[in-house]
Amino acid sequence: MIALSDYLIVGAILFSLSVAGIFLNRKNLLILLMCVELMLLAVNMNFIAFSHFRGDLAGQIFVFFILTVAAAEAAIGLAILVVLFRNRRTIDVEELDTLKG
Amino acid sequence: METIYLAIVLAPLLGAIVAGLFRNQIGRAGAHWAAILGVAASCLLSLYVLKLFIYDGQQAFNGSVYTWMVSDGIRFEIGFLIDKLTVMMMSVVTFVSLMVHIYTIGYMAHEEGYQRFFSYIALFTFSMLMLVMSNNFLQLFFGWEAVGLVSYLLIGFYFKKESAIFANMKAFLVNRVGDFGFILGIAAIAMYFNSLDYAEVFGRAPQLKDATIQIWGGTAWSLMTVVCILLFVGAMGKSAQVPLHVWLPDSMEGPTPISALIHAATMVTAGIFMVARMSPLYELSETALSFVLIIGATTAFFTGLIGIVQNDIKRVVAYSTLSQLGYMIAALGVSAYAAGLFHLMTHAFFKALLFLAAGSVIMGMHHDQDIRNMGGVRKYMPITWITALLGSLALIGFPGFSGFFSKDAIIGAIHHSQLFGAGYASVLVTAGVFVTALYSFRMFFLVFHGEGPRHFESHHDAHDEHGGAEAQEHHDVKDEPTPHESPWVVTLPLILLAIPSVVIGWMTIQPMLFGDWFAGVLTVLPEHDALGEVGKRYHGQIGFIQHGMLELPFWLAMGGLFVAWFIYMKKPALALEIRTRFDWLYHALDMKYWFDEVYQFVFAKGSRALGGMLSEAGDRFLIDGLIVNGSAKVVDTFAHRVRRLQTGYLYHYAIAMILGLLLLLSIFVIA
Amino acid sequence: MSADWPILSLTIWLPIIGGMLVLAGGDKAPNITRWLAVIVSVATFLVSLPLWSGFDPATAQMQFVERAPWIATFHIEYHLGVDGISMPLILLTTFISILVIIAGWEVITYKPSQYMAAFLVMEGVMVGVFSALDAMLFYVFWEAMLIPMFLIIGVWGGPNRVYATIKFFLYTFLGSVFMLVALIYMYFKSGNMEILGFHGLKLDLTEQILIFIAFLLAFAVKVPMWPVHTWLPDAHVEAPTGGSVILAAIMLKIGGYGFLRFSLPITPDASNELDWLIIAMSLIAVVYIGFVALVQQDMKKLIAYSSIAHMGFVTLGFFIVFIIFARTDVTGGAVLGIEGGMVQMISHGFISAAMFLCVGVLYDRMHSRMIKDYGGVVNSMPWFAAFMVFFAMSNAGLPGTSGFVGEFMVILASFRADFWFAFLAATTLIVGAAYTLWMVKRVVFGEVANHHVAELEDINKREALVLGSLAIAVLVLGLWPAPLVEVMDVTVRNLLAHVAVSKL
Amino acid sequence: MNFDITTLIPVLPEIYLLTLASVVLLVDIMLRDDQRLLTYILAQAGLAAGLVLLLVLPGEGKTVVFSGHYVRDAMGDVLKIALFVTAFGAFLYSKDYLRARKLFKGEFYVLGLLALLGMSVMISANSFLSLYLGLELLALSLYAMVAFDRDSPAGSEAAMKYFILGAVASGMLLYGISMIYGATGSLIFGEVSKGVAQADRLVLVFGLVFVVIGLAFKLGAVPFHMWVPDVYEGSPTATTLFIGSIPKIAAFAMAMRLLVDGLGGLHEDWQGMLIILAVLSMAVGNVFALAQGNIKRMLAYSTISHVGFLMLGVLSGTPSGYSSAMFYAIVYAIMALGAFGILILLSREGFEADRLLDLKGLNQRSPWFAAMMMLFMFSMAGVPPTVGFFAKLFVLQAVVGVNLTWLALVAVFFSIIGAFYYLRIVKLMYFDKPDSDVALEAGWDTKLGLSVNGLAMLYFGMFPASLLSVCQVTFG
Amino acid sequence: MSYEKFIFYIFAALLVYSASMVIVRRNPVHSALFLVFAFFNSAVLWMLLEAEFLAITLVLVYVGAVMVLFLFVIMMLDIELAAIKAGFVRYMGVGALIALAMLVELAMVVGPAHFGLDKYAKPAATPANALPNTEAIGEQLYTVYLYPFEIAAVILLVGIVAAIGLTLRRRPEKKTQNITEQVRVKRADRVRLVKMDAER
Repeated sequence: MIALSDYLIVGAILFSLSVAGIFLNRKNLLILLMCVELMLLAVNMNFIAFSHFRGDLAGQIFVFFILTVAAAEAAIGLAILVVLFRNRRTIDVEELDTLKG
Repeated sequence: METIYLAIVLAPLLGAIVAGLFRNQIGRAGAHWAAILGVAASCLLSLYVLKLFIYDGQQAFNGSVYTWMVSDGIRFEIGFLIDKLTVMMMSVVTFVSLMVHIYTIGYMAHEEGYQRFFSYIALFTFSMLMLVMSNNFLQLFFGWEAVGLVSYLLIGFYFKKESAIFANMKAFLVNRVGDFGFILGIAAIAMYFNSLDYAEVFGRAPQLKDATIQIWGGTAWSLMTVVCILLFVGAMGKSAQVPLHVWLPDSMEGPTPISALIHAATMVTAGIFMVARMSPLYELSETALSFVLIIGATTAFFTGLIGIVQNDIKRVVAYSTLSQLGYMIAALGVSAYAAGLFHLMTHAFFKALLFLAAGSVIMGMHHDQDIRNMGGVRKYMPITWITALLGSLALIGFPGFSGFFSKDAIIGAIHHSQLFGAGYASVLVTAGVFVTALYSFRMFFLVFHGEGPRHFESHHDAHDEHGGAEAQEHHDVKDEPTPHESPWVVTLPLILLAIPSVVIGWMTIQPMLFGDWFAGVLTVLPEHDALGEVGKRYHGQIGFIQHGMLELPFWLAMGGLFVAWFIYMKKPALALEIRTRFDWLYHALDMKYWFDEVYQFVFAKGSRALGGMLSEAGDRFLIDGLIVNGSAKVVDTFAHRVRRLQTGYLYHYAIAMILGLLLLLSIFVIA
Repeated sequence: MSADWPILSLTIWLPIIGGMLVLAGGDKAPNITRWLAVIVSVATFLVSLPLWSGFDPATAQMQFVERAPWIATFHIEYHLGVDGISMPLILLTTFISILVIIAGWEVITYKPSQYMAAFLVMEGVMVGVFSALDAMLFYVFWEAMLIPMFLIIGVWGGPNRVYATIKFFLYTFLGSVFMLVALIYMYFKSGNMEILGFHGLKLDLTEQILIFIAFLLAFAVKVPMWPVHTWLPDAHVEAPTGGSVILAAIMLKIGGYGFLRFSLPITPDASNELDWLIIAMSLIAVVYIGFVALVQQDMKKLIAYSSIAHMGFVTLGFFIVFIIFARTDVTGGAVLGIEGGMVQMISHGFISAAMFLCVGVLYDRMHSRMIKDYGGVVNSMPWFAAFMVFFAMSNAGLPGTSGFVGEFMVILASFRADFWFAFLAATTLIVGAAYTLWMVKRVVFGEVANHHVAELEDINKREALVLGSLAIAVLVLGLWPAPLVEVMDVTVRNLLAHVAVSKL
Repeated sequence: MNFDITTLIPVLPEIYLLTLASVVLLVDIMLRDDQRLLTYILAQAGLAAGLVLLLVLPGEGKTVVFSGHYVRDAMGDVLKIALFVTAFGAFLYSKDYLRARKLFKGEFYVLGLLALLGMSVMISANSFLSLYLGLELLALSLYAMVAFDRDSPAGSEAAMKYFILGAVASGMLLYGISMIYGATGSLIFGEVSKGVAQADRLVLVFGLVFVVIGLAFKLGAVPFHMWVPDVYEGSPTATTLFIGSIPKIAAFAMAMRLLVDGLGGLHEDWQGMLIILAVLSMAVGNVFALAQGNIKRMLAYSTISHVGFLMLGVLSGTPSGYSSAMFYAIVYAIMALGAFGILILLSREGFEADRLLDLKGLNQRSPWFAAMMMLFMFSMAGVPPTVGFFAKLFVLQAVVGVNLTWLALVAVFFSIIGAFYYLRIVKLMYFDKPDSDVALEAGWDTKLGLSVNGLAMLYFGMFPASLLSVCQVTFG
Repeated sequence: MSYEKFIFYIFAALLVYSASMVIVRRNPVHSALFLVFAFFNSAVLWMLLEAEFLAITLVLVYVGAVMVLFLFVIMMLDIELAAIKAGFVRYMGVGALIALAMLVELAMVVGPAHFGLDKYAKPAATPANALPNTEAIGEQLYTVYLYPFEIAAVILLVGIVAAIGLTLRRRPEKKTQNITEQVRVKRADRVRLVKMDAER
């Protein structure tokens, strides 16, 4: 049978991939936003798996809220991206370094 | 009686305060009257007390005036011990002081700072009285330092003169070296006796005769030796004994009256007084006595030699003073305390006289002090001449004069002593008699006799020679072409001092040396009683003189006199010849055995170099530079370096977070 | 004994509130500001006088005690009181503060209200330090002192003031924070912040040593002891005259006071263990610093270094007690050492204040502190020269002035501990005289060095008042120290009796 | 399930805030640009009224409503009051700044109020879910506020960084929550803490690490602090003011709810983690701050170091530690508010005063403001008699109380380094000559606000018990 | 291999593949599409976990709305694709290492040792009479989770306010005619007569 650990490992892989994506990507902010979505997907996977194996609905409901929040988050993130692009004419991560030190 | 004692002390103080603080209100005359009245009152009262002691059998007084402080069970008192020793000192001090006060009116008549001067010397009288009248070590130290302070102020009286303000600092610092030992000695006494009161300390001293103190490692030193030597270091400073003698010649930068009062008659003898006072302690340590003896004898002879080559009239007298102080100290070393004190007294009179006479000559010479510029002054200044002659005779110990008695007693005592170093001392002090006569009459002849005064013939040469302490050069030679006798305020003290210089020895040798004047005041153990040996052959003044005239010292003195006459009067060219022949000796004497140079190099330069090194290498470089600013700099540089870690790149920020996560996971989950 | 009036609180808060008033008054009418400041300081001094007159020297108990809860949950209290050790220091504070205010009268033209206010506030805070019996209250006052001093040096100081004041602040801060941790530690041991409670606290040797080191850091910096002294010359040189005076006369004493109030009674065994360290540092201060002072070119720096050397006597006097205890062949001496240190603190308060004021008098006229710019000052300023020489002499420890008393007592006491301690300490007689008199020689005596010196005006009445009152204080204390020693005697004995008992 | 209207009473603050935000939003839409002041007045009046509401709202002990998602307790009440007060101050100080640079828009207040609501939700959260939602509500509002000056490249850059990192951090938080949920089977704190005892310890600690990271990010603890300086610097000062002060209160509440209410059983573990984070924060914060020339950035690093201190209180794990941390959080919020308040006054007339040098000679330009700024700086440095000292003292006391004296020593050591850069500001204000003689302009309201704010540093410094007892009551 | 297992591995593999593609593809459009694919795959896995409602929602909300938004923004922003992803490889090694380390640490905990079937047995099959997943969620959402639900609503409001506030601009340079004003114009609005002194 498929064990809980299988799902969690899938979640862990997704999580690691998304993290890798965030620091490997040096050019495109959009990809970063997508990685964030991927990370949330990994988390959701965990919640749903737990929810299923524990027979408790709370996890699923948490996921519902995560999805909601993620949607709002995406909206704001993209809005900021747009503002940034308007100001800087770029969404290159490597050029996002005027604030430092 | 207590009131009288207090009055004796406070009258000069009052005079000093009035003359000092209200100098502008009372004017010059007011100032000298205030000071003189104060000192005169003190002098008269002292003489009255002396009379009481001599004729009325007055008992010694030992009482406290007030409690300075009580700490840790030790009472620190201010109080008086008036016994015959004290009374003798009081009388001498106040009398000489009074003379000097009067003399000053004439000597300082045209000087700036007239009131200041009177204030200082009155203050000095007060301090000196406090010193001699003390009944404890604390007050002794008070007076000790206070006379040092006034000495400092007076040497630097001409504060515009670089040499004067150098000399006063030097004097103070060298004295401080002595005080350094002195205070350690006091500390030792406080430690072992738990008291600073003379009576208590002396009373318990015999119990601690064999006490030891550990100073270095496990070696046990005799406590009494340590204490006495430490105290004597103080005396060496104050009484200008080798090697701490270097300040006294320089102190001649001060006005002549104070040279007479402070640097000849009174203050410099404080060391002798102190050692005599401490005789119950010194008697317990032969080592210390030997030390004292050797130092004293060394000073007596070798500083006298220097006096022969000096050309500054005051310096000659100053070296003579050093030499005579050496005699006194040497006397103390052989436990002939009475002889030391006796010489102290006679010396106070004749040396004050000589200084004042020298001052009178200096006035006459318009403040030229170089004896080579003098000569033939006798005809212009007869009173000065005669008094100076009397003083000089007293100094060389011409039979019948006061100096004869005291000096012979000392030489005799040393001769009879069994102490370690007595032989060495005996030779030196005997030879010293010749030296004394030589330099005294060299000066006397050069100043008063022969051609001259040369100053008024070629005064321009006067300034290029060494020791030319040209105090006031504002005079114009052409206005007053010849020397002149000094006014009566100057000559009167000369005369008044000449009298005791001649007769005091005759009058007092009996009670002071061989009588019971000092009974109960000075302690001499039988085995040390060298003076007693002398006393065995004492049969009245006449007999003493007769006996003295058969002894070597007398002939040496006469020889010195003759040689002086021969070289400086008869064959002046001989002087130059001798000088060239014994050039190395002359050079050594002229350079005063290079003490000043060595001190200057080792202590003055050395300590400044050390200070500079500690300041630069220690404070600035090591502590401030390396540790304080260094650490600040390191932090700052570090901060500026590491801030670059905040690169501004998102992915680096993310990596930091991931690494943080991995770190925490590794520590708390995996491990 | 409890006084009817909260005298200590008044002495603390009167100047602080007065300072606030002065500050609020602003600089529009500077003379009113100055008068107000003087009135406040004089009033404070008067208020503090009953501390002396009403003091009972026969008891070692705290007197004039005031006690109120402050931070009740942590048992931190507003607890004030004085004993024979702190009372003289409080009076010294209130006395010197008046002089400082007067000394800054016409010299300070830039924002005088802030200047006066800073000094008044500092006065109150310093009194607070001396009278606090709650460790936290003590610490608050202790640190609060830094702020006004920081500003005084920084705002009214010399050209290098920023470096100096930041160095001063950080040095002191560095020292004190570790003390804070030690206090907190002891709080948990004893359950409250009572200093007197700490005295009786049982601590094992390791604890004691650590606490001792924490205290040492704090107090050694403040005193300052070699090698953490280098802030002092800088701070002194850059500070305005008043700042130097307060710094030397009072702030340094707080370090010494701390040793007596904290280090010795709280960690007697650690003090015993580590007394060699303190003694070594003290003796180095006396000798090393003496030589360093000798070569200073700047008068204030020279006096600053001399302060360090003199404070070396204080710490020496405090820490020889254990060696004296340990010696079987010596009776007494410990009391002498501690009382000597105390007298030295008070006396140094007067003398260093006077010396800095003297330099201030010159600086106000010439705007230079360098010795080489002077020479022959006596010719144009005879009265000033008289004061200067007098204070220099007292600085050199001349008997009859207060400078002698403390040094004398400490030398006597240290002789009982070890000959060489006394030997090294006594070198100050020579070295101290050397650097002081050499400075006097170069500054006061000699030919008039230049036309600036020739044009100097002698001290005015205000300056004469300030210097004169200090001179009187120095003389009185030098000629009759008995009353001062008397008030502290019982307290010191009690302290020693406590210190002599091991806590282990 | 019956619904009782009285269960809403504890939630009134949140309801009120939401209503206020909505009203402000609606009213603002109908206003012309020149009437915008009305929005401001409305928001401020609303906050004031809300404060009154909080003060009069009855409440004893602990009330849990909404099926365990919401808790009302004394800590929450106090923190919310602090929240309202600081928010009032933040709006007050930033008004003139916003007007001067044409940012005076209703959205600022709406977003601000919604952020406030988010914080309020966090403070009262009693489940992972409501905590997460409150956190997101706060975070999203802040992202928008950072980018609020749409024409500022720095602002949008800061917002972007903040957003990405924030999203990653909440992803991690969620991952941790999922683990804890998996281990204990509940989202409600009370039940979680019961479940901790039976659950797999390793899994719990594993989850805890992620949760702590989420928390550390919000607090700005090293190494999860990288956003802080960039965001502080890049944001318009009005936003920096807001972010720099108020959310610390919420972050503290988050720490308390998560670590104490929820995972109190894992105290040993999170204590260790917090020690590492605290030490790193104090070190990095203080050292980096030294090298800054931009005052906003400097204050950002200073915040990081303060967070280190705050965590010391939490990690001690005792009631007195919690109350000291709470004291610290509140005091810090007020301090930072004041410091930024002075800063915001400096940057007027079209130039952004964010360099340290802009403070030069402030004492000559405006002595009163300089004095206030000095109070803030000394308070931040922890010098008595300012309240900042007591904040540090209580925290140190808590740490020493649990035998972590070495930690206290480390803390004070770094605070010495910290003192230097605060002093530098005082130095600039007092010891240096100003470049211009123009006094700072401020309306009476700002002036009054800053004065009260500054003197509060002193008042609470002299009478810390007044505030401390409030904090202590909440932890019994 | 059971049917369920087969499905799980297939879709899990696809999920991981598409997720990797999201981060390695150069073209953001491709990434977005792979992300969509990943969502589909995980929806399938969620189905396996009997979370039908969420699986559907994921597809509807994410694929339908959020990803479209992404694509929209990608199109809207004029991005030069050429430079994108240059330098990616350079950091690949370190990045992969860190990611791998992390995966290992995660896997050590979430692996079978703690979450195997022995620890968490397969839950019993849902009884037939139980509420359907969607209904169950719905019921809980409006009762037990009422408070979070409201908050979530506010979050959406913030999303709206923020997005509008950040991106909506009234462009001052935009030129439009106002007919009414043009009609109402008077002479005085356009011409002004000014009297001036003659030039000297």
